[in-house]
Amino acid sequence: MLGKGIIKGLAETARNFFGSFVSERRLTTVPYPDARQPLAENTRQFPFLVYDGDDWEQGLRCVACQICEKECPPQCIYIVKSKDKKPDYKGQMQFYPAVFDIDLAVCMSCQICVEVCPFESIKMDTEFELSTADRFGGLLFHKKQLAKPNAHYHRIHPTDAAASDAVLAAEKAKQEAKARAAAEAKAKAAAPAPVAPPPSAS
Amino acid sequence: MALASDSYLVLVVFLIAAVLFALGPLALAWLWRRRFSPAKPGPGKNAVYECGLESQGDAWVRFRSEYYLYAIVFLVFDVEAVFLLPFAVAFTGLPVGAAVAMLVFLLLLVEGLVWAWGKGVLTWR
Amino acid sequence: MMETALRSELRKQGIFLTTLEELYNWGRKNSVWPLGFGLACCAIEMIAASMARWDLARFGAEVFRPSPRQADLMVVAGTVTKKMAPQVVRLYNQMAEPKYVIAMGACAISGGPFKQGYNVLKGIDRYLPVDVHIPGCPPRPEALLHAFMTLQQKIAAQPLTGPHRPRHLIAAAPSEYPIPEFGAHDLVPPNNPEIWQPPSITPAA
Amino acid sequence: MFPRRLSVFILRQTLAAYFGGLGFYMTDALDQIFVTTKQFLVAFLAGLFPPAWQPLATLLISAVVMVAAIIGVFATLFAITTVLERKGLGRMQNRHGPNRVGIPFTQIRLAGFGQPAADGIKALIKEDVVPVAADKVVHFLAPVVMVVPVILAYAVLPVGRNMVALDLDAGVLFFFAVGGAVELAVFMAGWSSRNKYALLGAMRAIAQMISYEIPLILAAVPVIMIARSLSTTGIIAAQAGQAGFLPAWFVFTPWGFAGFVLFMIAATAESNRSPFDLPEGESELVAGYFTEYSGFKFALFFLAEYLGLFVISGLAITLFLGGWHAPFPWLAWLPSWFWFFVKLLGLIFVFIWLRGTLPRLRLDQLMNFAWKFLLPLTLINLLTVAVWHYLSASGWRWAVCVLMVIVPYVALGRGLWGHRRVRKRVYRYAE
Amino acid sequence: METLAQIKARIEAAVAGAVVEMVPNDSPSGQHSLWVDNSHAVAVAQFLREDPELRFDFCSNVTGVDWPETERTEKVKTTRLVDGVETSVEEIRKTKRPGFLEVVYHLYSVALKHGPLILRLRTENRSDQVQVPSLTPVWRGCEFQEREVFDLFGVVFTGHPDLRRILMWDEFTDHPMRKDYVEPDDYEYEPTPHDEVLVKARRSGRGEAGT
Amino acid sequence: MTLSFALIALLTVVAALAAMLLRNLVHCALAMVVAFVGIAAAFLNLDAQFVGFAQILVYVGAVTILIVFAVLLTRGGLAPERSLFSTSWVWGGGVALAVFATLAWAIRQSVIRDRQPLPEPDVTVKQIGEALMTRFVLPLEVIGLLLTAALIGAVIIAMKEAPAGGKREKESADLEEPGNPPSVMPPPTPEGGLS
Amino acid sequence: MSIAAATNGKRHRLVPPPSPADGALGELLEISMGPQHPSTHGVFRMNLVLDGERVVKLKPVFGYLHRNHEKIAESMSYLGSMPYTDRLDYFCSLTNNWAYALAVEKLAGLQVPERAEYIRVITAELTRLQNHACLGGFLLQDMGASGTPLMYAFREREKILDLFEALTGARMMCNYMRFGGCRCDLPPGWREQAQRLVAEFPAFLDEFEALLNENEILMARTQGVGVLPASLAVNASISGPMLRASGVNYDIRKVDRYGIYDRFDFQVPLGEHGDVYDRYMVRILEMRESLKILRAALADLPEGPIMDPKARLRGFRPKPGEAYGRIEAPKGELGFYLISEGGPHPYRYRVRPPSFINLTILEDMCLGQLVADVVIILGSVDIVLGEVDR
Repeated sequence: MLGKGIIKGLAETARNFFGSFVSERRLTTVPYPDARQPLAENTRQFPFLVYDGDDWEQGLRCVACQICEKECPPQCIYIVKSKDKKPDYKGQMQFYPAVFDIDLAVCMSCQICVEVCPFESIKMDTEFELSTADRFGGLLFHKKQLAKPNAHYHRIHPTDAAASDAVLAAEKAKQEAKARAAAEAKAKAAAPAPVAPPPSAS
Repeated sequence: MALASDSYLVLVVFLIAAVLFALGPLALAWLWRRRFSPAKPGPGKNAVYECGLESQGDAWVRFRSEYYLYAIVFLVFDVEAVFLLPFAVAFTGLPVGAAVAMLVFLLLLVEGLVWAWGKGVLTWR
Repeated sequence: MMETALRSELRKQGIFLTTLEELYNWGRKNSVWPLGFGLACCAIEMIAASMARWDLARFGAEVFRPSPRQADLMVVAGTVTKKMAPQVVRLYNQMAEPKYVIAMGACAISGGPFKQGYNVLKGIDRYLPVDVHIPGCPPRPEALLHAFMTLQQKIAAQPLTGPHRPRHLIAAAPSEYPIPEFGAHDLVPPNNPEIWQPPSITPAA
Repeated sequence: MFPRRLSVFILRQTLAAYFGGLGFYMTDALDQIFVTTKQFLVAFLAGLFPPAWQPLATLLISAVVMVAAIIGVFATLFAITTVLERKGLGRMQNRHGPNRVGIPFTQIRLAGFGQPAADGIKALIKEDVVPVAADKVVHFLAPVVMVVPVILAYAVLPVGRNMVALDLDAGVLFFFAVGGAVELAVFMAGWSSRNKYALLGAMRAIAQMISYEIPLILAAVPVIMIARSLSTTGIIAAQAGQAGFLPAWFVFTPWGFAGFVLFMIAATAESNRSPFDLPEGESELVAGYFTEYSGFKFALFFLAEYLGLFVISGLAITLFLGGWHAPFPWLAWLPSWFWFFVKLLGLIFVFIWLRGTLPRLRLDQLMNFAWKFLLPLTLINLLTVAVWHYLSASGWRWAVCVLMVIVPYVALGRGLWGHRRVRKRVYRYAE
Repeated sequence: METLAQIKARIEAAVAGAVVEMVPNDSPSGQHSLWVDNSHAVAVAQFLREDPELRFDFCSNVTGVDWPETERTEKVKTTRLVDGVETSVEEIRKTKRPGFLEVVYHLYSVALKHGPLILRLRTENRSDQVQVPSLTPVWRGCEFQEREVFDLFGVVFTGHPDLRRILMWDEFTDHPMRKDYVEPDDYEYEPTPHDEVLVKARRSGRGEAGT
Repeated sequence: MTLSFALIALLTVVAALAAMLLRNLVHCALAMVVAFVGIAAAFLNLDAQFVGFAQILVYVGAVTILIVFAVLLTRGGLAPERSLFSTSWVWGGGVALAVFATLAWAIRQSVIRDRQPLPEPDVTVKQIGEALMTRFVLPLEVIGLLLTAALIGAVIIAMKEAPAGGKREKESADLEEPGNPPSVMPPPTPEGGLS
Repeated sequence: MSIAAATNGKRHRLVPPPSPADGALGELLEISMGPQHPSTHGVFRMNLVLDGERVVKLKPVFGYLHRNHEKIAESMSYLGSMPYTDRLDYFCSLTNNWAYALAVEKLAGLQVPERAEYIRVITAELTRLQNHACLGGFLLQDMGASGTPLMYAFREREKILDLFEALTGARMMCNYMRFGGCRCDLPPGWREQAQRLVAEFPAFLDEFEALLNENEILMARTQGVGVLPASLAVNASISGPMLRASGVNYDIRKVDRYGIYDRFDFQVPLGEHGDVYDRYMVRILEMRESLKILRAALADLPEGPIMDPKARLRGFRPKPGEAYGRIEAPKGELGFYLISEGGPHPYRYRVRPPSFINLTILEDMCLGQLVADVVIILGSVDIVLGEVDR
């Protein structure tokens, strides 16, 4: 009770004070923006839409199934389904989102859209430097701003991206095998029978 | 004693300088406000701050007498210190008897302090 | 002759004004003291931003002033509920000019995940002019630092004179905003029409 | 670790200090450089006046020059200290502290030392809010009244050999007298704001300041008793030379050490520094007595607080740490003002260090600490110094006086918390 | 811990006149509960707390549940004598359950480390007879939670020492956790065309489509 | 009468008048501080350095604080609304006049008036100290006694007004419901079950 | 509806409050601390009536962060509420996740694979570490310690948050647990990183204790302040470290043995006096116990699946019924009470927030203390407004 504890405490702060000039452990500041802390691979910020190939509109994986819109807890995704269809990566004719908006001002970065998406199409980005003075102009992201190439996905989440590519490849292979089987069956059937109508796209 | 009064003149200069030093930036700030940044008082802005709420009741309430008590004790010891200072300056040249006299003087006050301590007056409630 | 003299005089004045303006903006942007208050989750990230790892102090902004009189920046960090909204507006009103607002996180911008709640204000911009929005729930501390630098850029670009000068230099512009009152079902009014109008809606294509 | 050239320089200067010669005159000139500059300046300016006015003009000009120098130097020190404090606290907390704000219009960061300039500009241009309910006149006067006595106190502070503005016979008394006016300013600020936090903060501040003023004065009395002078220069003169291998500073005596510690504790409380920063205790009273102040008035409070801190540290240096004296004769070639500011910065560092480490006391503990711990100890210290004086210099004197310091300290230290049984605890575990 | 039926028996034995009914729970959790009548609730609570074998001294959780009036249509198979022969006939039976508010207490024993015991109190209806006795005098821990139930559900606890709104402001008149509560119409104007948004926008007459 | 004295006197008198006439008690107290400072300045003007600074230390530093606290024991220093002039003024004025007349008479009668002004003595603090501890040692002890008595007296008065804290805690009443019986203590919990 | 007939009851109280009428000479000062106040840990508000600086009356005011979590959850899928639980006690999102998952698992009868249970324990104990460390920091901050302890605590917290981010992708709002398991498996190298952290953490605790535990000011400020006796603590449903600081041995990890806590060897530290110091110290000691659990769990972590194969992500509709699940969250007993009517949304969704209920006796603890004590008593309760107001 005679100041021993106080002196101990003073010694502790002194150790940190002098230590901060020599030891990394005692000077933990990351001098952002001059330097950045490397982000963990799993880091998630806001969703983006993956597209394959070079053309963002053609390659968009999203088929406007609207599951993410329904499951999104804060309801920040808005999708309008297209009237027409376009072929997807498997070559199947699919709907596509005529409008796909995400209001980043509402998004809670929970990743549930990614989990429920059956098409490996919506993923989480790691971009966080989005501060803006313009709430609607700067934070309401439209389809074009959301679309990012698969290469970007590979860059930020290599493990996940590889897994997701594998899933798609497997599905494509399955689809092709099915198509091949169907084609063979068709070929078999076509020999005696007249031409059958092509299989429906959806 | 011309010298002593001169030193008070220095004090006066210090006083004036100190006042100017305090008022100078305030005047500068006032000029800035006049020229560029108009003051915008308002009933909400100039209301008394109370953690974001409207202030209820007056702040100028009657305070407890404890503060007063401490002030008295302080006053007594302040006076004692005033007597102690000349004694201290003369201390080395004084006979032991004078030191004892001062000790008695101190002990008288200490006795008062101890008494007040014993009565629990020095315990802040 | 007259004209050139006048022009050079004007230029001198102009240079003086420009220097003054730059100095003014430099002083303002490098000494932004936030008001020490946090509302919800984002406040923790705000605290984290001022802690050792991110160290807001490097910008000279670690001086969290508890009293609004001495603060320059209000970081609305977290959900503004309807019960809290009048207090937030009053605190803003009681801050001395120049003052800035950062809406930190989804809740402060729009109500975020809680916007469906009956007691949640759907964005503080309904009552206060927001300078910078930071999306995220909660935004990373770096995002707050980024927003802080965005604010500094915004301050640096503000002219001292002329029609585009910031609000606090215009005598006619308001410095305080009406404080909503508690109604039987909702805040009255539910937004301040002076500064917030619902954006117009075009029907689906 | 030293650069070689520097060590060679130090060696040469030390030799010069010992063997006299040219080096001695050079160091002496350096030591007195400000004094001679001032004299030159005053003589030059006074020469502009008619001869009849010259004595008065000399006096006035010299006063003005001195006050300008004091304000200039210590205001700059204030600016630097704010950055140093923020950086120092940062370092204690494993971070950098301000390091980005440098020279305006350039990209030079200057390790963050441009920060006070930015803060100053910001404070100047900030709107001045005065609450409607406030007492406007007193509200305006309070920061001014706060600054004035603090600057007055510098008049008797010797910052170097021959460097004191006003060598008063009752210098220390003058110091304490003007110090008392600060309490008044705090009261004015808190009361006039008509804000509950401000008023509570002001009451706390006054209660604290009056309680610690007595120990502050009484801790200084032993020094006066031995130095036989109330004049600051006289006290410094009494600490010249060496006592054995230590300098003859009062801090290196038992009563002097106790007095120094007591004085520093009381000084910390007087200048409202942590752990005695109750009046502005953020976590309880928002910002204490200056809750309602904005703009430069608020900055003035800050300024006054720091200037007060410097001046009271300066007094502690004068009383206990030998003033501007160099610690050892072989270091005396460094100018006297250099030593004063080194000691001042050292004490400032101690204040920052304390602030970075300690939690705040509670009001009742604070008052108890002043009246039941500090005051008795300072009174006993008076007795100690008398004993020291009457005993002849010997090992016995040391032993007796050390005991007279330590025994009451331990007894009161235990007694202070005794009835509350405050101690480290041992915990049990279930199962 | 004893079974719920045993506890029920003990209560009925100890508190004269108490009506206790078991409310079964079909979920895998198997946490069944006891419905206690209002007039004996405090006595029952006191007994549960004091009884040396039960010692439910810790009222962990208090919550309200709103059960609006429901009409349930179910197909019930009944056997009926049709022409002297017992045949099973499906008939549609409509059960109308009057609405009520329910307060659920989860009790644990800290001393004996068992639980939970779930007590339910019910109001008579949802509009005028909405009182249940407060158990705050028995368990202090109920104080704020009962206030919350009062605030959000509108259950009035008789005997509560300080029954005021706790979460909403005092001027607020609704009880928002009730199932029929209508939120104030200040839904965020979504910048995107969206059915629901358009409906809301049109309804409030602001931000009308195309304007 | 020198210029400095005139200024100081003016300051003191004006401040004293303000202390008397201002409505707000705190303002009065602050005005009185100025008057105290004026008196101290008068001492300094007479080269009584020690007394001057002691005056500031004791009066500005301590007595004012005492007065301020006394004012705050009333409600925030707001003076009661009543007329500025009252009958007590007449009495007060009379007494003041009488005091002034007596002083004036005494000074006129005094021998000091007729003497040539002596060269002002150079009194150092040390001389004061020596005088205090030798010639005036008895008065010093009396003052000590007086101060102690004042301390004790003040404590007794204040203690009468504020009963000790211990007493207050024993008296009980529920705040919200004044008529409520004293608290219901929680039921005893056997310690065995708790640990 | 009238509440006229409502207030004639009595409460169990600690100390009868002193009457303002007698004894006090000063006038009572009504003062409001909060909602914007440096030490109310958010937007809490206390209406104080002061006699001098002594508290005569204290009324907590809630609801400044009432975000309608329960109402929103009742119109949300079961899964959709999971990220919202992160935002209840925003320091401890993973324990919130666990409590909710536990309640739903009880409701739907799901089993959790062993590996997932281990991961849950690891993340929960890491959460406890960072929560308690931050509490110590904030408590000292309230005591006026210029942020140094808080900075040290946050320095360690950042390391733990790095682990969380590497595992779940987010620093604070992890949204990690799922009904019947966890969302994703540990990334490579995570376990080693966690083991390193656990190995280094005692050094931080030692530093923290050296900085503070023997500090005379800290002891003088906290010992004997805000005393809460055991019997009242139990009666007022206090839970968590606060209850144990009063000397009551009740740790849900030991009592309910939920998850796999019965496999770990750890002790429950108990306080004796129930004051602020005990509450602070009990948490410090609990951190050391958590480290024990972490060491064992990280060493024994088995391989295997992390999700119950029966569990469904979408279209999750538990059978009608109700369940109450609770865990020992860092702040106390965190419970979720769910009623299902068989639909995709819970019919009733209720959170039993420990810090809200721990505030019940705030007034009792504060009466007769000084303003400065109120601040640290509140700090020692360890509240988070997201949970208090929900």
